[in-house]
Amino acid sequence: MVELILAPIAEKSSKFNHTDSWRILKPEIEYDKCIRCMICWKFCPDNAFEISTGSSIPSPNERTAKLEAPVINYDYCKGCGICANECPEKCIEMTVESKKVI
Amino acid sequence: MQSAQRKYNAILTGNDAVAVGAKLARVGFISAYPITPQTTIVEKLAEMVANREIQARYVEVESEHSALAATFASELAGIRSYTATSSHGLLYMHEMLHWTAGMRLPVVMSVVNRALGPPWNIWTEQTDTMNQKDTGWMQVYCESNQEALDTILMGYRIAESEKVMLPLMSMEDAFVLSHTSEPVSIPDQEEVDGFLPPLDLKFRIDTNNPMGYGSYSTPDGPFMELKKDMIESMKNSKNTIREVTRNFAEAFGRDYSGLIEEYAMDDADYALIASGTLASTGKYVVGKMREAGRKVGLIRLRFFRPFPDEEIVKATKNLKGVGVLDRSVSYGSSGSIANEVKSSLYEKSSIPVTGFVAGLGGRDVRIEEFEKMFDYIEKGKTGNYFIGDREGN
Amino acid sequence: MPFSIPTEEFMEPGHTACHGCGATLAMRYVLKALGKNTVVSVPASCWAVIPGAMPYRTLDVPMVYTPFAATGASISGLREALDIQGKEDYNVVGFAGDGGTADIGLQSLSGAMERGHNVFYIMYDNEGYMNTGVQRSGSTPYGAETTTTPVGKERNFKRQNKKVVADIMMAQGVPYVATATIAYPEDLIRKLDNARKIHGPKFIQVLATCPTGWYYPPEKSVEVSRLAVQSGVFPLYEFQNGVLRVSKPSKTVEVREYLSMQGRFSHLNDEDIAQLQEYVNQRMTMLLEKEKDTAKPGP
Amino acid sequence: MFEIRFHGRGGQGAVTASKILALAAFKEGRYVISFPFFGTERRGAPVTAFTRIDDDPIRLKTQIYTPDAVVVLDSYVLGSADVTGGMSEKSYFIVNTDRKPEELGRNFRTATVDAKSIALERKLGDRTNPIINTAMIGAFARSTGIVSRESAIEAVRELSPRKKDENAEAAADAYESVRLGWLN
Repeated sequence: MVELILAPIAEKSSKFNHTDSWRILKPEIEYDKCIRCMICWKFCPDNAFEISTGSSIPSPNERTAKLEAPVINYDYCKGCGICANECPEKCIEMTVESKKVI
Repeated sequence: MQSAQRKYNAILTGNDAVAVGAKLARVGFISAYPITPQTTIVEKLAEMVANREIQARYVEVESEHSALAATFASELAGIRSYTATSSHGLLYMHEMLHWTAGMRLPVVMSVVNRALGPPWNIWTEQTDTMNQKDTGWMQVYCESNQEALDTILMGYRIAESEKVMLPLMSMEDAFVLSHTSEPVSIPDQEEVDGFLPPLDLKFRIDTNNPMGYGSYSTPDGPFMELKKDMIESMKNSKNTIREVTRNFAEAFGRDYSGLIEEYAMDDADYALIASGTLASTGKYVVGKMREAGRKVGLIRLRFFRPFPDEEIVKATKNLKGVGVLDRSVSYGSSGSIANEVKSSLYEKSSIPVTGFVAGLGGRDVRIEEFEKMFDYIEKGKTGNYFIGDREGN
Repeated sequence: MPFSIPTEEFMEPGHTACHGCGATLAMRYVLKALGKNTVVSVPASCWAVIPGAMPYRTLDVPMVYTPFAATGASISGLREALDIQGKEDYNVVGFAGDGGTADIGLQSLSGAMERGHNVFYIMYDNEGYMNTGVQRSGSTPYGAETTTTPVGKERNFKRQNKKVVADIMMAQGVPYVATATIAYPEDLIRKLDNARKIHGPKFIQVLATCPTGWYYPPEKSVEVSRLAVQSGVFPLYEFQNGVLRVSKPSKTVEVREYLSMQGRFSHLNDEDIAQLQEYVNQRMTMLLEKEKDTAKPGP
Repeated sequence: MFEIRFHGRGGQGAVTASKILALAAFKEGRYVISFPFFGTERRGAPVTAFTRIDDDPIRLKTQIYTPDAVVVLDSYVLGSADVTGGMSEKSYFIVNTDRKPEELGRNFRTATVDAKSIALERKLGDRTNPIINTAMIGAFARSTGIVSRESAIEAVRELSPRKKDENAEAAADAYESVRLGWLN
């Protein structure tokens, strides 16, 4: 059997690399104010937003309840705060990361 | 009297022979930047592409760095790729040499050995490629136009071997080979196709299998292991080289005997180690000296990387003295080949080694100078000598 | 429909970009526009590090790492080699920073564009050598403090205006040239859609804001990027087959407002700011004149 | 081994002449090598080229220092000491000139041929740049007998990029008209 050579190739998806430990401030969405404009999702450099169609998420009204909602995957969110800064409804709050234990 | 016409079917310059070699290897991608004395190789290939004698893309880049960058990328996309350069052009490629080897891409490149300035000098010298000995490329120094052609064919097969996967550069001495016409046997395309199967790069770029090619590694990442694998592959390539040259001899009847070639070595007491066309002239001188009853021989170094240390030890075993001829300079040390030979012999042999540096900047190394070198070797003069300068050495 | 840009992602989470990285958003949008059948070539730059160390990759498309000066040449080789194999439908993209484009890679870029390969070249412009710790590049604007143009007693900030590579590409006659920023992803994606209709070289310079090197809080990345356009510091334009179209921002602000958000300009006095405002005005006038010129029917 | 050195000026075809001669000898089953001393010279500057012919494979790759024949394409280069360097009295000295061999002295086996007139007669080149290298091959063949008239003409025809017939005729003319000094 020929032993194949080792080439410097990276194959493993970075999704196996969690970056939650980078976070100092944690964004939290107040869903009852969220109009589902998805601007937070659009501007997230970390791809930490998932698009949820779950109906259990609180919503300001019936129209928005039918729309997809942004859900933060805290495994990846580094807490940069762009989402909170860009949110037109100001419904994302940057809170002090509570799980942090030093 | 032998008939040269029975053995050969064309008269070609070294550069034309190399271009024919690339054509027969069915290279699919060529990218190059002109530099004397390499230019006629790429001119010839451009002409072949223009006349559809070869199914290849030719990209006329704006620098040598780009020539090898484009070649590297094309090879990574799975196409057998080729480039050629010389001297300062090779130096300008230096970064890409490491990159191509590190990416384990079996590119074959022709290099016409030419001196480095200043002062500008277009004539032959091996300092340009000796400077690249640590880049992970195999290095072959050719002595004839036939070998220059054949080495392109053998080169791809060696480089593309799954046990090797390292690039290879094949050298011609500027003008003395590149622009010299000699009889050459051009093999049939079908025979070449039988010898050299198409490239099948296992990790070629494929959007269905997204990967990061090159990436980066921390000290704790696989960096050292990757380098170790290159070192091992380079070492193991010796077996592949021996095997491929043997297969080539079986297929085409021309035997290059592996990493070194021994000439008149059977009962020799003294020998000179040389490479390129100096080895060719050296053989002529050895022949004359043999006629005069002197028991001398010549070891022609074909491969400088991987370095044929075992072969050198074996070939010099029964000698009383050996000389090493370098057509290159390493400031503050001895000749590059001489250093490697001494290192190979260390603890394995007590034979005296004489180092010679000659023929810099294309200065002709004449018959009398070869005789002088053999005189030095026979007298057991160790150390390093500069031969053929105006101070009468 | 709340989604103004494609929802499909070709950049995975878990990468190692800085907080609020504009360059990362640029890649995310470019791949959304071009899709799965794309090969990206990246030289030494932030993006050579963003995917993470081996064994990680962060893109769902092949990404070729190349030496610093080699982006243009590498996409040339990739394009031709893929075409030979009948893979004309692959998008080949060079994705290089401003150092790798305006400085060390300019020769290779210019060659690739001149030869006319069917490729995209995206310059993500964070206005300095940010990966090596914020040094000045040819694309750093006048007035910026960097670690190689530090402000001490001498007020040694960058004294030269930004080398705008997109303008050079226009002058070279590249069939498609555009500028974009990460604040307007819809605009960037629309431009890439226009660009892909052209068989030939396409160059897009994307201003990629950098909180680390520009000294502003990371949450302001998109805001700063938006102000770059509104202040006229980074005009958006599209140059297609010899015709230039300059976007007029719906809202305009003074250059001072853009500068005041960033620590790298904090040492500038009123005179410096006035000088910059003047430069920005002149450049906008120049672009609008060129727009008028190119709109004329040809001979 | 027979060693030939060509002297001419850039643009006169000394390098091509060395190749044509190699081909002619190769056609007769001999081993050959031909090479220029390649300078950075431009058109008009002195040029040297070399051919070796042997019955055995040729390994010697130095320049030629003791030529068996020297072919001079341009009598203007005669003043240079390099031209006759290393020649012996047995060496052939084949010169393109309208002068008689004895006018060039009796140190070597000297032959002269008016290649310029031949070239102009065959409409090869013009008065300032007559193409004389093919005629010199004919003169060489007759003078030395190293290659036959037929091989020389065939090789000329093969390697002439244009006016193949005219070049072949020029070689034949020179073969006939070359004046062999040692026969006088």
